[in-house]
Amino acid sequence: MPILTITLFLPLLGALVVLFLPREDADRIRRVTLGFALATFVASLLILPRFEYGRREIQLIEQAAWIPAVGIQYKVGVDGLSLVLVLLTTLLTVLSVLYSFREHHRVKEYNLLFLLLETGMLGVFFALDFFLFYVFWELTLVPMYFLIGIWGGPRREYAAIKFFLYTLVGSLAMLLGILLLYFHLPAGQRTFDVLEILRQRPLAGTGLLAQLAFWGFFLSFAIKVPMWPFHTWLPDAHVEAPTAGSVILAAILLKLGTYGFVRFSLPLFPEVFHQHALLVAGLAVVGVIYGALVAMAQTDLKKLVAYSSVNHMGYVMLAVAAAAYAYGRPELADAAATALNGATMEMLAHGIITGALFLVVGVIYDDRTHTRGVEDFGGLWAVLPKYGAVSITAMFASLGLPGLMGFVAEFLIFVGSFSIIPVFTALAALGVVITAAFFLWTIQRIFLGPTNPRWAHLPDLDRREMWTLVPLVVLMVVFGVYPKPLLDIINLTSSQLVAMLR
Amino acid sequence: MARLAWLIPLFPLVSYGVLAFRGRSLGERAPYVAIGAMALSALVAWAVFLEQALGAEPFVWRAAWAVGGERVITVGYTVDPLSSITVAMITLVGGLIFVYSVGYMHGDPYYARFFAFLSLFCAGMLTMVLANSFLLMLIGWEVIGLCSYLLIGFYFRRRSANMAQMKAFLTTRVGDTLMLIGIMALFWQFGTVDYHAVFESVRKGAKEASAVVRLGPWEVPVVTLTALLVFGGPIGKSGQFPLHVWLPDAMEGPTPVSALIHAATLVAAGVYLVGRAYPLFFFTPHHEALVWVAWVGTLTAVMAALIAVAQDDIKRILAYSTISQLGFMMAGLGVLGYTAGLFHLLTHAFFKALLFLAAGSVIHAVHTNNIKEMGGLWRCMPVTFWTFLAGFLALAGVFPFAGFWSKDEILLEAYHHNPAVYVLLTAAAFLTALYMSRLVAYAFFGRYRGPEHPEPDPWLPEDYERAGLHPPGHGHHHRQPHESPPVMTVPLVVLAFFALVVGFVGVPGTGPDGGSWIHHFLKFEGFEEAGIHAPSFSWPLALRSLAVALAGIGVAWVVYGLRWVRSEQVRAWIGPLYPFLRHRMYIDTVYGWVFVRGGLALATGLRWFDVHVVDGLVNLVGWVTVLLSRLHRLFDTYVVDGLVNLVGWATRGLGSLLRPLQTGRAYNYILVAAAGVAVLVLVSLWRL
Amino acid sequence: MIGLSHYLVLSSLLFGLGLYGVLTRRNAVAILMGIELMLNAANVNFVAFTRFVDPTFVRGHVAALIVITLAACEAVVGLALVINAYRHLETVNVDQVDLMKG
Amino acid sequence: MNAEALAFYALAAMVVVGGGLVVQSRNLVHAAVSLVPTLLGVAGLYVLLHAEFVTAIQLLIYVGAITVLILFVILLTEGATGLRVPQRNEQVPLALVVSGALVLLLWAVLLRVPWGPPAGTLPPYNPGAVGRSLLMPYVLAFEVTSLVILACLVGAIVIARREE
Repeated sequence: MPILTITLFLPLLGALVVLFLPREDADRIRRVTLGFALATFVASLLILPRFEYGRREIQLIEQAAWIPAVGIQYKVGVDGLSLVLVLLTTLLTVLSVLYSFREHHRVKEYNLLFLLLETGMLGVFFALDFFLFYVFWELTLVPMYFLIGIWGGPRREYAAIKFFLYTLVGSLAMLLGILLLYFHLPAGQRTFDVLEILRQRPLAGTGLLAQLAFWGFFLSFAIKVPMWPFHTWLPDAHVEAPTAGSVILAAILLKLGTYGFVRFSLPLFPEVFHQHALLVAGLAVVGVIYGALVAMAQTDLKKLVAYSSVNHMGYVMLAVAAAAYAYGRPELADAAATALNGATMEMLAHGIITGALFLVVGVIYDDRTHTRGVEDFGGLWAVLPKYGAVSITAMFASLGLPGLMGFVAEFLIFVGSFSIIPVFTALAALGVVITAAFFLWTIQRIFLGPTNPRWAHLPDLDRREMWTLVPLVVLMVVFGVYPKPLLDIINLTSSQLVAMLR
Repeated sequence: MARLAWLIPLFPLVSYGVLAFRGRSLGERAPYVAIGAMALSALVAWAVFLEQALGAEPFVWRAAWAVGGERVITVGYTVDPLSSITVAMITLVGGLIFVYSVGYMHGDPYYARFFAFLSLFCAGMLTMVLANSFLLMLIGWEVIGLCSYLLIGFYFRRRSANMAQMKAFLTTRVGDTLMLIGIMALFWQFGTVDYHAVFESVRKGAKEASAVVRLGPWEVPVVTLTALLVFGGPIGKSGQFPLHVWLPDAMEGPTPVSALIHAATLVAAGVYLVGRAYPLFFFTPHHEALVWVAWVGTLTAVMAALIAVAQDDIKRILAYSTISQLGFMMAGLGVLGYTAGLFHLLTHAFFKALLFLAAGSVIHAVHTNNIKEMGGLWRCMPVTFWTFLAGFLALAGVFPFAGFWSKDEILLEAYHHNPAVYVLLTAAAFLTALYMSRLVAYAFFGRYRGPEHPEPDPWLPEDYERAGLHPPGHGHHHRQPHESPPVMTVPLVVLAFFALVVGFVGVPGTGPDGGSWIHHFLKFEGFEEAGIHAPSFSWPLALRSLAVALAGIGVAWVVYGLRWVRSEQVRAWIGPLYPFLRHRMYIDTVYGWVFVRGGLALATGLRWFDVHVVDGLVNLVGWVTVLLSRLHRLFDTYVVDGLVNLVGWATRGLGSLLRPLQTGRAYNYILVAAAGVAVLVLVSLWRL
Repeated sequence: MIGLSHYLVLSSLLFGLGLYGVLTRRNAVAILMGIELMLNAANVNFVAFTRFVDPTFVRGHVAALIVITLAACEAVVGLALVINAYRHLETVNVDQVDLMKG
Repeated sequence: MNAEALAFYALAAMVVVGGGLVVQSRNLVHAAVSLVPTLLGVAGLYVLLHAEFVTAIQLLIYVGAITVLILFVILLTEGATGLRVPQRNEQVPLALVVSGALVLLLWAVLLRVPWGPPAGTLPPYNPGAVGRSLLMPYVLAFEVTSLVILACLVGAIVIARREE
């Protein structure tokens, strides 16, 4: 059974089915969408028993010729890295769709775009052909553009266009890089096959061209991550996007960037990356500290969470830069693998935690208070005990409290990177204090103190909201306490990458 | 029995789970869950401790927790004399405080939440103590930090409590981050964070020439730097200078919390960690890391004792006293008094918990924290008075109370290894007796003055309403304070008993070879290798410290009890010193300006930078593009800038040239197409 | 004797007339009529070629029939568009519909 | 000049004059009505060419249906098709040159090509032959055409339907 292909195209099939449902029957559209999202989630879980836990290479490959004349094929596969990210994607899509039951504006298009978006994201993680990868990469852009542009807040057009143009500029740079790689294969053997290109590394030793291709990929991924100073599209996009859009944007779309760094930049251009690793690490550290400080000064909750993403993705990039810097030093292999494990773990943790945080903001903003100003709240814990417990847990997870998932990731990143680039890592660790400061301050302003009488009678979380939030909280705790099952999967890829970097 | 040690933190954790999810429906019965769990956990803990005391082998259990390449990071627990005696102390003191809280917190609208957090705290603390690696230790360490945060701000309606809880978490977090960097450095050097493996490696590494790091003009050995970074955690957690500022503010929490967390256990975690990681400090060149520890501790002890003399809030005095005593412990560990420091940790837990609980009983009765508004309480609160007195004598170090034995140990070690520290610590001991006697004199003797403004209820009426309770009426408290109920006084009596007897494990002759039992039980193997022998008990020294304590009590009695000299006169003599001490040496003020306001200003500035500069650049690019396209008609008049990319201009120019042809009208296009066809036909005509 | 060339000359003339109509008319309906003329010219060609060049399988007839059908379709859709456009833009003059302008 | 030639020239005149009126009338109704003689003339040409079935279809669909449809639309959109609005665009001279040139060139080509003799004979029963051809060698084209009709049908309804 071609389980990957099924997982990949189930949402697309769902989108087709939704297309033929009458737009008046919003309830059925929602249920069908949820059904397909759940089916996709189940399908992605079915990958687990088929996955061979002893193999580090990409496995479960499914392929078919597509445009053989220019060496383009349909080729998908998974390894530890993409497997966990795929699971994250399918899970968060289910929760986002469930959350979006509250959306009443153009329900049909909304759900259709969500399913389309899911196929795009899954495709990026599955694709083993650069052309296919590029197609899916661009495919994620379009639904997100519309989700922001149609269902967004007051400045949605500005945000949507900024998001679109920014990421489009990035992907064009990447396309240049891909073409450079393609045309440096010997004529007659030209292919877009990722595995083949990784094996041959056609640009190794070409100097300027390799630099050019590296920076092309870098720009694309760095914008997506987003790294400082390419991050300014993120707060705007988050603030304007509908809640579920923010969730997907933060939880999955940002991971496309870091995934690209780990999957392509590292093994394709190890020398070039090694050469610039300290620069990247420096940008990452700036992102960590800067993101945390700017988040502290925000009064809009969504912006605050958005800047905390800049901060957290800085940790991921620090680990990736550390791994790149360890190129050619076999004695640092284990440290590099630890850092990469931490980076992947942080991708998951950030997906789950920030997803939860955006849902938390959405719950209070969309249906209850219609304000996101931090100063407008106060004493909510007394009014909304369940909501308070969930939110505070998520915020503590985000500030890296041990026992919750964020800590595992940060710990591995720190201990791994410190062995390679100690000064940068120590500086980044100071960001932990600032992160703690702004989250605590936020908790204080929202949940503690006297209750604002305007909100004295807000209803607590209802059943649907509990169903969207509780799974995330459970995951934060479970993998925070015992991360080994996840790390066993992730470590396969990290070890493989480190072996390639030796 | 040691194999069951994992149960010790598990019981409170389960209790936390039950109370967190079912606490509301349990209502009044919530404490029984927590107390029951603590009792079970205490049972296991004491069994484990007795087994160790009877000479069982230490036991370690490990399980893989994370992987990185070929390396495996493990977590697990370790049962040895140090951890077993500490968990025994924690479960005992903790259990008693739980019982006390039943009375103290009765009628609180968030009753179940209180016990839930206390249970989680105990789970974290016990995990931290039993941990066998820096990783698990860090997990427990942060969990207790979280609980401390939550419990300090338990009265979350109060702004002051909100500020205090943030201050506590952030200040300790600064230390924790340094410790995290230290742990990273350990992982870097040894590839593991397991205690056993790390300590083995440092012990071996101590004999070899050690690597150095250049820090500006100084060359610091890596091991020393690592040890000092790890020490950052204890500095924060145990309220050592310069990160002590959070602890006095932490008294915003309910008094049982102050007793359990900010006196007996959490703040002792730092000392425990230094004891646990003693090899890391000891095996540095010339034990230099320990010298740092000693001086930080001494400085803290003296500074906090000085500040305590000028405070009026009963809980703040006790808090500064705690800081000072923690300084004693650190100093003890630092002057190679491994056993002495840890012994003081254990005894201090009992008598300081006792003092806090008794203070809580007093506050419960008089509704104020200010000792100047109390007075004459010994008559109406006899049990509280006598138990407080026991705690006071233990803290002041009066024979034969526990504090006498343990403090004497520290002074003895200091006398032998670092005379300067000895002198300062003796001064601190004098001040300790002084401020405690001042406290006792103000609170329990003289006449009852009564509070002008009784402490307001921490909760709003709506809180009681939600919990289905009636807000306590105002003015129902009597003119004359009365004794607390037995559920609160019984734990006091039990703790007073321990405050008296627990020191006897340090009496010479209780252990084999004429030494004390505690020296036999808690010993550091490294000393023997290095040929360091613990100095033996000496009566002259003990009498000298006793005399110092009595002198402190005497001076205080003269000023505050008998009032032969008025305290106003004393203030006049010492001049500006009094406001300096009264305002906590202005340390908090400076931090407020530098870190809080500075940090916020920096954050605001960066936000401006982000919106106007970083994003401004992006928008500028967009704006310029739009402008260029708007100006396309004027394009020809532009002087082509030589630096501009020629290809780009050419493309644009060609575009504008062809632009008029694109009229957008279909019939124009068709005309052209038809003309094209005509041309084609013409061509075919030629070829015919 | 009327031969193939007569028909071809006639059909070219008809085609030219249709083309002229298409090119000069402002009104969409009139343009449509011009197109109909051109299609008829083509059909005359098809049928004439069947008669004079390849009569066996009447292929030209089949082609002519398909053209007629498609012409009908095109007219229907085209006119529907005209009505729709008229409703929205209050004009059917194609020179006012310049959405394709570059 | 035999009867066939006479018929041809008459029909040709009908077609050309009709076509001219179609493209030249200012009044659109006149233009649409002029379409009728043109289409009838073409139908007559089909008769001369022995294409009875095509003739029938031409009459039914073109003259019967399309012309009427066009007239309806003109009447429906009268405000925009009346005499007050200019009916010609500004490229008349150019269009005249291009289409005239095209016609002349086509003539030049067509008249020079040596079309050979017929490669067979017309089947005697014309509609039957057309049916056989449609359903045997050209069945795919037939099916595709029917699909196109369906799509047009749906499309036209969707486009022209008044939006609620």
